[in-house]
Amino acid sequence: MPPVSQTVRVKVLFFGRLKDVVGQSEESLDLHDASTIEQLFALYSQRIPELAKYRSSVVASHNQEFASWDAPLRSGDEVAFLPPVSGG
Amino acid sequence: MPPVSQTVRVKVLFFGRLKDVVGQSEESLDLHDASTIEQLFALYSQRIPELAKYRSSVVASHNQEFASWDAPLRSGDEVAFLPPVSGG
Amino acid sequence: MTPPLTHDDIIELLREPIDPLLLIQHVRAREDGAIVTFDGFVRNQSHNRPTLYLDYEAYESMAVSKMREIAAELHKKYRIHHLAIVHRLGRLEIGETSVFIAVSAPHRAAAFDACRFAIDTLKRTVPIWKKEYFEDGAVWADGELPPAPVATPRAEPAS
Amino acid sequence: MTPPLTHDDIIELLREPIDPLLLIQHVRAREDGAIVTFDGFVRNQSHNRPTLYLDYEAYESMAVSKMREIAAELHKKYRIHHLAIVHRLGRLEIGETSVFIAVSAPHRAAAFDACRFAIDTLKRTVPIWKKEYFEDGAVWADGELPPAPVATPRAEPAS
Repeated sequence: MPPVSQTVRVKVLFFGRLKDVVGQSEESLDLHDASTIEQLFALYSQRIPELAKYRSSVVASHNQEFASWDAPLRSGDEVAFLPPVSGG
Repeated sequence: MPPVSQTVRVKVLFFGRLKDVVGQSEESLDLHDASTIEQLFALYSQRIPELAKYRSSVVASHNQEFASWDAPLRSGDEVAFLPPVSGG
Repeated sequence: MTPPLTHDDIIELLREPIDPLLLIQHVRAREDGAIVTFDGFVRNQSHNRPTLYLDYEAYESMAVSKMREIAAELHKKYRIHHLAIVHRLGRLEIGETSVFIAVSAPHRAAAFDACRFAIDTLKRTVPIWKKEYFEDGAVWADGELPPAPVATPRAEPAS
Repeated sequence: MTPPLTHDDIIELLREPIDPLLLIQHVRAREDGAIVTFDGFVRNQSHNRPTLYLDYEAYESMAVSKMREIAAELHKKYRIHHLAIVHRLGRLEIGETSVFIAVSAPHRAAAFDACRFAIDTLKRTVPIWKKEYFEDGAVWADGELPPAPVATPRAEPAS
Protein backbone atom coordinates (compact mmCIF):
# COMPACT_ATOMS: atom_id res chain seq x y z
CA MET A 1 0.00 0.00 0.00
CA PRO A 2 1.35 3.49 -0.83
CA PRO A 3 1.64 5.90 2.16
CA VAL A 4 -1.51 7.91 2.73
CA SER A 5 -1.01 11.53 1.60
CA GLN A 6 -2.83 13.66 4.12
CA THR A 7 -3.80 17.30 3.54
CA VAL A 8 -3.25 19.59 6.49
CA ARG A 9 -5.03 22.95 6.46
CA VAL A 10 -3.29 25.65 8.52
CA LYS A 11 -3.83 29.36 9.01
CA VAL A 12 -0.64 31.37 8.51
CA LEU A 13 -0.09 34.93 9.76
CA PHE A 14 2.66 37.49 9.15
CA PHE A 15 3.26 40.63 11.20
CA GLY A 16 5.34 43.80 11.07
CA ARG A 17 8.02 43.89 8.39
CA LEU A 18 7.33 40.25 7.48
CA LYS A 19 3.83 41.23 6.43
CA ASP A 20 5.37 43.89 4.14
CA VAL A 21 7.81 41.35 2.64
CA VAL A 22 5.17 38.66 2.07
CA GLY A 23 2.63 41.21 0.86
CA GLN A 24 -0.22 39.78 2.90
CA SER A 25 -0.98 39.32 6.56
CA GLU A 26 -2.98 36.11 6.61
CA GLU A 27 -3.87 33.09 4.53
CA SER A 28 -5.22 29.58 4.81
CA LEU A 29 -2.95 26.99 3.30
CA ASP A 30 -3.38 23.31 2.42
CA LEU A 31 -0.14 21.53 3.11
CA HIS A 32 0.79 18.31 1.40
CA ASP A 33 4.49 17.99 2.09
CA ALA A 34 5.25 20.51 4.79
CA SER A 35 4.78 19.10 8.26
CA THR A 36 6.75 21.39 10.58
CA ILE A 37 6.90 25.16 11.10
CA GLU A 38 10.42 25.16 9.61
CA GLN A 39 9.14 23.51 6.43
CA LEU A 40 6.22 25.93 6.27
CA PHE A 41 8.64 28.89 6.42
CA ALA A 42 10.81 27.24 3.72
CA LEU A 43 7.76 26.97 1.51
CA TYR A 44 7.16 30.72 1.76
CA SER A 45 10.86 31.42 1.23
CA GLN A 46 10.72 29.55 -2.07
CA ARG A 47 7.80 31.70 -3.13
CA ILE A 48 9.39 34.95 -1.81
CA PRO A 49 13.20 34.56 -1.79
CA GLU A 50 13.71 37.79 0.22
CA LEU A 51 11.97 36.17 3.17
CA ALA A 52 14.86 33.71 3.71
CA LYS A 53 17.20 36.42 4.98
CA TYR A 54 14.85 37.16 7.90
CA ARG A 55 14.94 33.56 9.16
CA SER A 56 17.36 34.26 12.03
CA SER A 57 15.33 37.22 13.31
CA VAL A 58 11.93 35.56 13.26
CA VAL A 59 10.18 33.76 16.08
CA ALA A 60 7.28 31.44 15.33
CA SER A 61 4.09 30.92 17.26
CA HIS A 62 1.96 27.80 17.12
CA ASN A 63 -1.65 28.21 18.24
CA GLN A 64 -0.62 31.48 19.90
CA GLU A 65 2.26 30.07 21.92
CA PHE A 66 5.88 30.72 21.06
CA ALA A 67 7.04 27.49 19.44
CA SER A 68 10.14 25.69 18.27
CA TRP A 69 10.74 25.37 14.54
CA ASP A 70 10.41 21.60 14.62
CA ALA A 71 6.82 21.76 15.92
CA PRO A 72 4.63 19.36 13.87
CA LEU A 73 1.52 20.84 12.27
CA ARG A 74 -2.01 19.49 12.45
CA SER A 75 -5.13 20.52 10.61
CA GLY A 76 -6.70 23.61 12.12
CA ASP A 77 -3.45 24.92 13.56
CA GLU A 78 -2.61 28.63 13.52
CA VAL A 79 0.99 29.54 12.81
CA ALA A 80 2.37 33.07 12.94
CA PHE A 81 5.79 34.42 11.96
CA LEU A 82 6.80 37.27 14.25
CA PRO A 83 9.65 39.76 13.83
CA PRO A 84 11.29 41.23 16.96
CA VAL A 85 8.54 42.80 19.07
CA SER A 86 8.55 46.54 19.80
CA GLY A 87 5.53 47.27 21.97
CA GLY A 88 5.62 49.53 25.00
CA MET B 1 38.69 90.86 84.64
CA PRO B 2 35.97 88.21 85.13
CA PRO B 3 35.15 86.15 82.02
CA VAL B 4 32.44 87.79 79.94
CA SER B 5 29.13 85.96 80.39
CA GLN B 6 27.42 86.07 77.01
CA THR B 7 23.72 85.53 76.52
CA VAL B 8 22.83 83.45 73.51
CA ARG B 9 19.23 83.60 72.31
CA VAL B 10 18.10 80.49 70.42
CA LYS B 11 14.80 79.29 69.03
CA VAL B 12 13.97 75.73 70.11
CA LEU B 13 11.41 73.47 68.42
CA PHE B 14 9.93 70.09 69.35
CA PHE B 15 8.01 67.80 67.01
CA GLY B 16 5.92 64.64 67.14
CA ARG B 17 5.94 62.80 70.46
CA LEU B 18 8.62 65.14 71.82
CA LYS B 19 6.19 68.03 71.50
CA ASP B 20 3.68 66.02 73.55
CA VAL B 21 6.31 65.27 76.23
CA VAL B 22 7.57 68.84 76.48
CA GLY B 23 4.07 70.27 76.29
CA GLN B 24 4.96 72.95 73.75
CA SER B 25 6.24 73.06 70.21
CA GLU B 26 8.38 76.16 70.18
CA GLU B 27 10.08 78.67 72.45
CA SER B 28 12.79 81.30 72.44
CA LEU B 29 15.41 80.72 75.08
CA ASP B 30 18.23 82.85 76.49
CA LEU B 31 21.15 80.58 77.22
CA HIS B 32 23.81 81.53 79.75
CA ASP B 33 25.62 78.24 80.32
CA ALA B 34 24.46 75.92 77.58
CA SER B 35 26.62 76.24 74.50
CA THR B 36 26.02 73.03 72.53
CA ILE B 37 22.93 71.19 71.36
CA GLU B 38 23.71 68.41 73.84
CA GLN B 39 23.71 70.91 76.72
CA LEU B 40 20.49 72.47 75.47
CA PHE B 41 18.78 69.06 75.49
CA ALA B 42 20.14 68.40 78.99
CA LEU B 43 18.61 71.69 80.16
CA TYR B 44 15.16 70.55 78.97
CA SER B 45 15.70 67.10 80.50
CA GLN B 46 16.26 68.72 83.89
CA ARG B 47 13.02 70.60 83.51
CA ILE B 48 11.12 67.53 82.14
CA PRO B 49 12.81 64.35 83.42
CA GLU B 50 10.75 62.08 81.07
CA LEU B 51 12.50 63.69 78.09
CA ALA B 52 15.86 62.11 79.01
CA LYS B 53 14.71 58.62 78.06
CA TYR B 54 14.12 59.76 74.46
CA ARG B 55 17.71 60.95 74.03
CA SER B 56 18.85 57.92 72.00
CA SER B 57 15.93 58.17 69.58
CA VAL B 58 16.19 61.89 68.86
CA VAL B 59 18.04 63.59 66.07
CA ALA B 60 18.83 67.29 66.30
CA SER B 61 18.77 69.92 63.60
CA HIS B 62 20.72 73.16 63.67
CA ASN B 63 19.45 75.92 61.41
CA GLN B 64 17.42 73.29 59.54
CA GLU B 65 20.32 70.92 58.87
CA PHE B 66 20.77 67.63 60.69
CA ALA B 67 23.53 68.34 63.20
CA SER B 68 25.84 66.60 65.61
CA TRP B 69 25.16 66.99 69.34
CA ASP B 70 28.41 68.87 69.90
CA ALA B 71 27.40 71.69 67.54
CA PRO B 72 28.10 75.07 69.22
CA LEU B 73 25.20 77.52 69.41
CA ARG B 74 25.20 81.16 68.40
CA SER B 75 22.63 83.87 68.91
CA GLY B 76 19.83 83.62 66.40
CA ASP B 77 20.26 79.88 65.84
CA GLU B 78 17.28 77.59 65.41
CA VAL B 79 17.51 74.16 67.02
CA ALA B 80 14.91 71.42 66.63
CA PHE B 81 14.60 68.05 68.34
CA LEU B 82 13.17 65.47 65.98
CA PRO B 83 11.84 61.99 66.77
CA PRO B 84 12.10 59.27 64.10
CA VAL B 85 10.39 60.58 60.97
CA SER B 86 7.33 58.82 59.55
CA GLY B 87 6.31 60.72 56.44
CA GLY B 88 5.30 59.07 53.19
CA MET C 1 -3.00 28.71 27.26
CA THR C 2 -4.55 32.04 28.18
CA PRO C 3 -4.83 32.21 31.95
CA PRO C 4 -8.27 33.29 33.13
CA LEU C 5 -8.62 36.83 34.42
CA THR C 6 -8.49 36.85 38.17
CA HIS C 7 -7.96 39.42 40.91
CA ASP C 8 -10.26 41.88 39.15
CA ASP C 9 -7.41 43.03 36.89
CA ILE C 10 -7.82 45.14 33.74
CA ILE C 11 -5.77 43.66 30.90
CA GLU C 12 -6.58 45.02 27.45
CA LEU C 13 -5.73 46.40 24.04
CA LEU C 14 -7.44 49.65 23.13
CA ARG C 15 -7.87 51.66 19.93
CA GLU C 16 -8.95 54.81 21.81
CA PRO C 17 -6.87 57.06 24.09
CA ILE C 18 -5.97 55.45 27.41
CA ASP C 19 -7.52 57.02 30.52
CA PRO C 20 -4.88 56.71 33.30
CA LEU C 21 -7.16 58.10 36.02
CA LEU C 22 -9.75 55.39 35.40
CA LEU C 23 -7.09 52.69 35.70
CA ILE C 24 -5.61 54.20 38.86
CA GLN C 25 -9.08 54.36 40.44
CA HIS C 26 -9.64 50.75 39.45
CA VAL C 27 -6.56 49.40 41.23
CA ARG C 28 -6.99 51.62 44.31
CA ALA C 29 -8.24 49.74 47.39
CA ARG C 30 -8.68 50.60 51.08
CA GLU C 31 -6.41 47.74 52.14
CA ASP C 32 -3.49 49.11 50.14
CA GLY C 33 -1.03 51.88 50.76
CA ALA C 34 0.88 52.21 47.51
CA ILE C 35 0.28 52.48 43.78
CA VAL C 36 3.09 52.58 41.26
CA THR C 37 2.30 53.46 37.65
CA PHE C 38 4.26 53.37 34.43
CA ASP C 39 3.15 55.61 31.58
CA GLY C 40 4.92 55.04 28.25
CA PHE C 41 4.18 57.71 25.67
CA VAL C 42 5.29 58.78 22.21
CA ARG C 43 8.57 60.71 22.16
CA ASN C 44 9.07 63.48 19.60
CA GLN C 45 12.21 61.88 18.15
CA SER C 46 13.86 58.55 17.51
CA HIS C 47 17.64 58.27 17.06
CA ASN C 48 17.67 62.08 16.66
CA ARG C 49 15.18 62.09 13.78
CA PRO C 50 11.96 64.03 14.48
CA THR C 51 9.02 61.62 14.68
CA LEU C 52 5.71 62.55 13.05
CA TYR C 53 3.58 59.83 14.61
CA LEU C 54 3.59 56.10 15.36
CA ASP C 55 1.42 53.21 14.32
CA TYR C 56 1.07 50.16 16.58
CA GLU C 57 -0.19 46.78 15.42
CA ALA C 58 -0.55 43.55 17.35
CA TYR C 59 -1.26 39.86 16.99
CA GLU C 60 -4.24 40.78 19.10
CA SER C 61 -5.49 37.50 20.56
CA MET C 62 -1.98 36.31 21.37
CA ALA C 63 -0.98 39.72 22.76
CA VAL C 64 -3.87 39.69 25.23
CA SER C 65 -2.99 36.13 26.16
CA LYS C 66 0.65 37.10 26.85
CA MET C 67 -0.43 40.15 28.86
CA ARG C 68 -2.63 37.90 31.01
CA GLU C 69 0.32 35.58 31.52
CA ILE C 70 2.33 38.55 32.79
CA ALA C 71 -0.50 39.43 35.19
CA ALA C 72 -0.65 35.86 36.50
CA GLU C 73 3.11 35.81 37.01
CA LEU C 74 3.04 39.15 38.86
CA HIS C 75 0.45 37.83 41.31
CA LYS C 76 2.58 34.73 41.84
CA LYS C 77 5.89 36.59 42.31
CA TYR C 78 4.89 39.71 44.26
CA ARG C 79 2.59 40.62 47.14
CA ILE C 80 0.42 42.92 45.07
CA HIS C 81 -3.31 43.57 45.00
CA HIS C 82 -4.79 44.90 41.76
CA LEU C 83 -3.30 45.39 38.33
CA ALA C 84 -4.03 47.26 35.12
CA ILE C 85 -2.01 46.67 31.94
CA VAL C 86 -3.34 48.47 28.87
CA HIS C 87 -1.70 48.92 25.47
CA ARG C 88 -3.04 51.14 22.74
CA LEU C 89 -3.04 50.22 19.01
CA GLY C 90 -3.37 52.23 15.80
CA ARG C 91 -2.06 55.71 15.10
CA LEU C 92 -0.61 57.62 18.07
CA GLU C 93 0.52 61.24 18.07
CA ILE C 94 3.51 62.67 19.96
CA GLY C 95 2.86 62.70 23.70
CA GLU C 96 0.04 60.15 23.61
CA THR C 97 0.23 57.18 25.96
CA SER C 98 0.96 53.86 24.24
CA VAL C 99 1.12 51.71 27.37
CA PHE C 100 -0.08 52.25 30.93
CA ILE C 101 0.53 49.96 33.88
CA ALA C 102 -0.80 50.46 37.42
CA VAL C 103 -0.09 48.19 40.38
CA SER C 104 -1.50 48.51 43.89
CA ALA C 105 0.01 46.80 46.93
CA PRO C 106 0.03 47.07 50.69
CA HIS C 107 3.73 48.04 50.56
CA ARG C 108 5.70 50.01 48.02
CA ALA C 109 8.57 47.61 47.28
CA ALA C 110 6.24 45.00 45.75
CA ALA C 111 4.43 47.66 43.71
CA PHE C 112 7.71 49.01 42.27
CA ASP C 113 9.12 45.55 41.52
CA ALA C 114 5.91 44.30 39.91
CA CYS C 115 5.38 47.39 37.77
CA ARG C 116 8.91 47.24 36.44
CA PHE C 117 8.76 43.51 35.80
CA ALA C 118 5.49 44.05 33.92
CA ILE C 119 6.82 46.63 31.45
CA ASP C 120 10.16 44.84 30.98
CA THR C 121 8.37 41.55 30.23
CA LEU C 122 5.75 43.20 28.02
CA LYS C 123 8.45 44.74 25.84
CA ARG C 124 10.20 41.38 25.44
CA THR C 125 7.30 38.97 24.98
CA VAL C 126 4.06 40.61 23.85
CA PRO C 127 3.53 40.49 20.05
CA ILE C 128 3.07 44.19 19.35
CA TRP C 129 4.93 46.17 16.68
CA LYS C 130 5.59 49.85 16.25
CA LYS C 131 6.05 51.64 12.93
CA GLU C 132 7.71 55.04 13.16
CA TYR C 133 6.71 57.72 10.66
CA PHE C 134 9.25 60.41 9.73
CA GLU C 135 9.30 63.27 7.19
CA ASP C 136 11.04 61.04 4.67
CA GLY C 137 9.39 57.69 5.26
CA ALA C 138 8.46 55.04 7.78
CA VAL C 139 10.36 52.20 9.45
CA TRP C 140 9.47 49.33 11.74
CA ALA C 141 11.17 50.00 15.07
CA ASP C 142 13.99 47.74 16.19
CA GLY C 143 12.72 45.32 18.76
CA GLU C 144 13.51 42.27 20.81
CA LEU C 145 13.12 38.69 19.64
CA PRO C 146 10.93 36.91 22.23
CA PRO C 147 12.45 33.76 23.73
CA ALA C 148 10.97 30.59 22.23
CA PRO C 149 11.44 26.89 23.00
CA VAL C 150 14.33 25.39 21.03
CA ALA C 151 12.71 21.98 20.52
CA THR C 152 9.22 20.59 20.77
CA PRO C 153 8.64 18.02 23.53
CA ARG C 154 8.30 14.54 21.98
CA ALA C 155 4.95 13.16 23.08
CA GLU C 156 2.38 15.90 22.59
CA PRO C 157 -1.08 15.06 23.90
CA ALA C 158 -3.71 15.22 21.17
CA SER C 159 -5.73 18.39 21.56
CA MET D 1 21.41 74.96 52.56
CA THR D 2 18.21 74.76 50.58
CA PRO D 3 19.10 74.14 46.94
CA PRO D 4 17.30 76.48 44.56
CA LEU D 5 14.45 75.02 42.54
CA THR D 6 15.64 74.13 39.10
CA HIS D 7 14.43 72.00 36.21
CA ASP D 8 10.89 73.35 36.63
CA ASP D 9 10.17 70.82 39.40
CA ILE D 10 7.18 70.95 41.75
CA ILE D 11 8.30 70.36 45.34
CA GLU D 12 5.73 71.20 47.98
CA LEU D 13 3.74 70.57 51.14
CA LEU D 14 -0.01 70.88 50.78
CA ARG D 15 -2.94 71.08 53.18
CA GLU D 16 -5.50 70.30 50.48
CA PRO D 17 -6.05 67.04 48.56
CA ILE D 18 -3.27 66.25 46.10
CA ASP D 19 -4.23 66.30 42.40
CA PRO D 20 -2.15 63.54 40.72
CA LEU D 21 -3.31 64.41 37.20
CA LEU D 22 -2.03 67.97 37.52
CA LEU D 23 1.38 66.71 38.63
CA ILE D 24 1.56 64.10 35.85
CA GLN D 25 0.69 66.77 33.28
CA HIS D 26 3.37 69.01 34.75
CA VAL D 27 6.20 66.49 34.36
CA ARG D 28 5.06 65.30 30.92
CA ALA D 29 7.25 66.57 28.06
CA ARG D 30 7.49 65.86 24.33
CA GLU D 31 11.14 64.86 24.64
CA ASP D 32 10.33 62.08 27.12
CA GLY D 33 8.95 58.62 26.75
CA ALA D 34 8.30 57.47 30.30
CA ILE D 35 6.68 58.65 33.51
CA VAL D 36 6.79 56.63 36.71
CA THR D 37 4.60 57.69 39.63
CA PHE D 38 4.36 56.66 43.25
CA ASP D 39 1.10 57.28 45.09
CA GLY D 40 1.18 56.64 48.84
CA PHE D 41 -2.23 56.69 50.46
CA VAL D 42 -3.87 55.97 53.79
CA ARG D 43 -4.43 52.27 54.47
CA ASN D 44 -7.50 51.18 56.44
CA GLN D 45 -5.45 49.41 59.11
CA SER D 46 -2.13 49.51 60.91
CA HIS D 47 -0.71 46.38 62.57
CA ASN D 48 -4.17 44.83 62.18
CA ARG D 49 -5.97 47.61 64.06
CA PRO D 50 -8.59 49.49 62.01
CA THR D 51 -7.42 53.06 61.38
CA LEU D 52 -9.92 55.93 61.65
CA TYR D 53 -7.76 58.65 60.09
CA LEU D 54 -4.24 60.05 60.15
CA ASP D 55 -2.78 63.40 61.00
CA TYR D 56 0.50 64.53 59.42
CA GLU D 57 2.67 67.32 60.77
CA ALA D 58 6.01 68.61 59.52
CA TYR D 59 8.89 70.88 60.39
CA GLU D 60 7.71 72.67 57.29
CA SER D 61 10.60 74.86 56.21
CA MET D 62 13.15 72.11 56.82
CA ALA D 63 10.93 69.49 55.17
CA VAL D 64 10.70 71.54 51.97
CA SER D 65 14.44 72.08 52.10
CA LYS D 66 15.08 68.32 52.42
CA MET D 67 12.64 67.56 49.60
CA ARG D 68 14.53 70.00 47.37
CA GLU D 69 17.78 68.29 48.30
CA ILE D 70 16.25 64.99 47.16
CA ALA D 71 15.23 66.61 43.87
CA ALA D 72 18.74 67.99 43.33
CA GLU D 73 20.26 64.60 44.05
CA LEU D 74 17.88 62.85 41.64
CA HIS D 75 18.90 65.19 38.83
CA LYS D 76 22.55 64.51 39.62
CA LYS D 77 22.22 60.71 39.86
CA TYR D 78 19.72 59.88 37.11
CA ARG D 79 19.02 60.94 33.53
CA ILE D 80 15.57 62.29 34.29
CA HIS D 81 13.67 65.31 33.06
CA HIS D 82 10.95 66.74 35.32
CA LEU D 83 9.97 65.91 38.88
CA ALA D 84 7.06 66.43 41.24
CA ILE D 85 7.29 65.55 44.94
CA VAL D 86 4.27 66.59 46.99
CA HIS D 87 3.39 65.66 50.56
CA ARG D 88 0.10 66.47 52.24
CA LEU D 89 -0.23 67.62 55.86
CA GLY D 90 -3.13 67.71 58.32
CA ARG D 91 -5.96 65.23 58.70
CA LEU D 92 -6.21 62.53 56.02
CA GLU D 93 -9.01 60.00 55.62
CA ILE D 94 -8.65 56.36 54.54
CA GLY D 95 -7.73 56.14 50.84
CA GLU D 96 -6.48 59.74 50.56
CA THR D 97 -3.05 60.35 49.05
CA SER D 98 -0.41 61.46 51.56
CA VAL D 99 2.51 61.58 49.14
CA PHE D 100 2.73 61.69 45.35
CA ILE D 101 5.89 61.52 43.28
CA ALA D 102 6.09 61.75 39.48
CA VAL D 103 9.27 61.47 37.42
CA SER D 104 9.60 61.86 33.67
CA ALA D 105 12.58 60.63 31.67
CA PRO D 106 13.55 59.73 28.12
CA HIS D 107 13.94 56.08 29.21
CA ARG D 108 12.11 54.02 31.77
CA ALA D 109 15.00 52.67 33.87
CA ALA D 110 15.99 56.14 35.08
CA ALA D 111 12.37 57.03 35.86
CA PHE D 112 11.88 53.86 37.95
CA ASP D 113 15.19 54.23 39.80
CA ALA D 114 14.67 57.92 40.53
CA CYS D 115 11.06 57.53 41.72
CA ARG D 116 12.03 54.74 44.09
CA PHE D 117 15.07 56.59 45.39
CA ALA D 118 12.85 59.63 46.00
CA ILE D 119 10.27 57.88 48.17
CA ASP D 120 12.89 55.79 50.03
CA THR D 121 14.92 58.91 50.83
CA LEU D 122 11.87 60.97 51.73
CA LYS D 123 10.77 58.38 54.27
CA ARG D 124 14.22 58.37 55.87
CA THR D 125 15.18 62.03 55.87
CA VAL D 126 12.25 64.44 55.56
CA PRO D 127 10.98 65.75 58.94
CA ILE D 128 7.33 64.73 58.70
CA TRP D 129 5.41 62.80 61.36
CA LYS D 130 2.26 60.76 61.21
CA LYS D 131 -0.18 60.27 64.08
CA GLU D 132 -2.54 57.32 63.72
CA TYR D 133 -6.04 57.59 65.18
CA PHE D 134 -7.82 54.41 66.28
CA GLU D 135 -11.12 53.65 68.06
CA ASP D 136 -9.31 53.60 71.39
CA GLY D 137 -6.75 56.36 71.04
CA ALA D 138 -3.96 57.77 68.93
CA VAL D 139 -0.25 56.96 68.55
CA TRP D 140 2.67 58.50 66.74
CA ALA D 141 3.72 56.02 64.05
CA ASP D 142 7.06 54.27 64.36
CA GLY D 143 9.55 55.88 62.07
CA GLU D 144 13.17 56.06 61.05
CA LEU D 145 15.85 58.17 62.71
CA PRO D 146 17.46 60.30 59.98
CA PRO D 147 21.22 59.98 59.69
CA ALA D 148 23.04 62.96 61.26
CA PRO D 149 26.70 63.96 61.40
CA VAL D 150 28.45 62.47 64.45
CA ALA D 151 30.73 65.46 65.08
CA THR D 152 30.79 69.07 64.03
CA PRO D 153 33.70 70.11 61.79
CA ARG D 154 36.14 72.20 63.84
CA ALA D 155 36.56 75.51 62.04
CA GLU D 156 33.09 76.72 61.16
CA PRO D 157 33.02 79.83 59.00
CA ALA D 158 31.13 82.68 60.71
CA SER D 159 27.74 83.02 59.07
